[in-house]
Amino acid sequence: MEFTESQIERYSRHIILSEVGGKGQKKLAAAKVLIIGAGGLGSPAALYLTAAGVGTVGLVDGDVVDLSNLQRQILHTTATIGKLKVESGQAMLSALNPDVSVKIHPMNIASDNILRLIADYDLLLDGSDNFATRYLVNDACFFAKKPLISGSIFRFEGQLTTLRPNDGFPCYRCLYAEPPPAGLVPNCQEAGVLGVLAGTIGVLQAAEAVKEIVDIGESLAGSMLIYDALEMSFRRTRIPKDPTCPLCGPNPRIKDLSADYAVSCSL
Amino acid sequence: MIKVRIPTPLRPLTGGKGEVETQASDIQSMIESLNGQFPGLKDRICDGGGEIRRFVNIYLNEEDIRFMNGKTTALKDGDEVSIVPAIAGGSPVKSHKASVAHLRFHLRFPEDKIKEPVLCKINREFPSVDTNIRRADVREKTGWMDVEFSGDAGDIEKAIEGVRKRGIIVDPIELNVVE
Amino acid sequence: MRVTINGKAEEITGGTVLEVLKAKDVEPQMVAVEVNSKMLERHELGLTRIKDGDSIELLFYMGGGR
Amino acid sequence: MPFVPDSEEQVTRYSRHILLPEVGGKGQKKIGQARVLVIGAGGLGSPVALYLAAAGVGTIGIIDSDVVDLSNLQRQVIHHTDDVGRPKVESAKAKIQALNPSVEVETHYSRLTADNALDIIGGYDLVVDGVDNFPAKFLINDACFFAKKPLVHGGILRFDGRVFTILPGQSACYRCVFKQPPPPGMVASCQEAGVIGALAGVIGTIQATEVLKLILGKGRPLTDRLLDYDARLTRFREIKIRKNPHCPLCGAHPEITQLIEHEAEVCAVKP
Repeated sequence: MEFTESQIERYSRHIILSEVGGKGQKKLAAAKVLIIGAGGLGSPAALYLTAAGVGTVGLVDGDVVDLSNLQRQILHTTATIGKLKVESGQAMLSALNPDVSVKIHPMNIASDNILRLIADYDLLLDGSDNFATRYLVNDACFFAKKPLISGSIFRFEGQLTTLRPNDGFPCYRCLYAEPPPAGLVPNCQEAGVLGVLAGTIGVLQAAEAVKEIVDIGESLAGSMLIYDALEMSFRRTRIPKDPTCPLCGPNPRIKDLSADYAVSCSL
Repeated sequence: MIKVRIPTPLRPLTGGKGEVETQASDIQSMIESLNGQFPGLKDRICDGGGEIRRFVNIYLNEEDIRFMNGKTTALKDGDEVSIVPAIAGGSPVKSHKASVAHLRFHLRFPEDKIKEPVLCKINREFPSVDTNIRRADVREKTGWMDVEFSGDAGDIEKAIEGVRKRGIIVDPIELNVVE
Repeated sequence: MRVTINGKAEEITGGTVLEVLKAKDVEPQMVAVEVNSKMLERHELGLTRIKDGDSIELLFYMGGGR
Repeated sequence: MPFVPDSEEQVTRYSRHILLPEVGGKGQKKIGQARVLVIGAGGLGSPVALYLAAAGVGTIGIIDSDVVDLSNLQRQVIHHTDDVGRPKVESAKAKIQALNPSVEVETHYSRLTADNALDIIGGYDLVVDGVDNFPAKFLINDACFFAKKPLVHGGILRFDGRVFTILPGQSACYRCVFKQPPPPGMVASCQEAGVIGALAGVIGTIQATEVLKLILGKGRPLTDRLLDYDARLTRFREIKIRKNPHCPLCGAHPEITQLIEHEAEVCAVKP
């Protein structure tokens, strides 16, 4: 594939970076990224990956745009309230960069559809809002051997990590072996969130995705970034691969997606 | 002194403080001493058997104590400890009607109350309070429900009193009082 | 001697800040220098000697925004 | 229109903020009454303007003298392909209003100069630096000092970004760290050097966070410390800085007593 003159112009600020160059930009153009949740985290991630010229951006979300989303979900506008989020997002992304093929999946993820869904993509971004989906996505990515960039937010705090269990790095279950029981850790719509916090974590997910695709610098795999917006501090912790991990350890208990994922927030 | 980073979900217990200091020789004694300063903290970090909950990680400096010596991991002056629970927030939310209070409670039904239509009676007694069962598991001998009560905060309090009077064990889940 | 430069431990031969900058091929005009959290004036660069264990921050101009 | 706490539409729109004890109805009202000036509607200005608009900042001023160029779209997510050739302030205004029609947008389709800086900045409560050249960064720093307006500074280059907040007279200013701009031509400005698009988003959203914290009076602002982000390593580092007694602007014996314009840089590549 060769770039047209206007594409070279569009991506010039990437191409002149020696770490990206024409070669890296081509890797971006060939990449297929699926974003789970076209909401607070998915909005900025999708915008920046589309701007960067990622070839295929997939959006999966079964919800419609609600007025209360617009405090942070910048992929949508007041005029798209009531429309499917994936359709609202697709319109905005195509206006931003018509080079990008935006694929939409207006559905809720479940254990019987996720493997089929992710098969067409090289990399996943998790911006979902509940543990059931987080564990399901983690397990599916492990079985399908797809890298996953996981971001989550709560009030003023965010967590970010890259999960590549098939390359010797930990998975989400190495980090947190089990989801918390319902009600013990805030979940779903329990609490408020600083809108722009979603922006920072979502854009960081996009930045990590670009790094994984182009192979720049150090992967975040094996580490977690913890952000406190009130303190304006970022901390890093190391995440070792857990030898007792029920999914990616040497003696796995989880061998398929038949487990009950709907433990929480199945509303 | 040990510096301990308190995550957002636990800050209501520390008076909003994100970082606290304590004196301790290992993680276990740190948890005890924190619990002395901030009662209730231990219950959030540890389960009934005193083990650290599976969805809470504790890091000494940058390392996960699970891969060191767990609860007996030694601490020394100047160490920094972070308590990091799993958080799930991200995308979609349904619209909140924010002019009323939404309070969530975990209701546990003793065996003899399982068959009683408690919520139905509460609804009749306190018509200004809406109840919404968010999660539930009711079996032959045990039963629990996570219920969201919406309405005026004072009315909710009365309704909860009514539930308790009927022999149901009630624990608040997350307090979200909305202006 | 062992010092910390921009958060990373490094082994350097020592000397003045100016000499350290030269050894690292950093143009002194292009950087603000902090030693142990104290910002140095430009004329102090050649007068300040680095000691073992010092923490040095080299702050480069960062102009972009567009 | 500022935030009306009893409007059901507004309460719903900002419910996720109002639910936060640190914000609440009171804080949301403060956000609705705030006037923020975003200087530069580019890589940093895009996320700043979008997130401040989403948060319901009452009035957003945008100053930029450029039109949208195709090469901007790799990172300036407030502009779309159809906007190429359109003044950036116009394009930005349209997106802000589509996202949140209750935000008042004031556009200044001009360059910030020593002549107009105090006038323009004087009309706002807070200023965000999203410009891409050193003379302008120094001008903004000085003007905010004279006008006593809090300033959230941001800078990006290749894979690195930096943010810090200045409370004029109280905390270290840009000149406490860098006394004057680098000699023209010596530093690759963003235009020549390239930049990872998402880096601009990370720094811009952090700037917007600082703005909201200042408006709310909550949390610890990035004063007297620089936050440095290295995207290659995903490392954030905090560098402590102090008010410099020898600062030519805010030090004990200031040399700069009025606004000056430094010589513009020579750029090798077109904007």
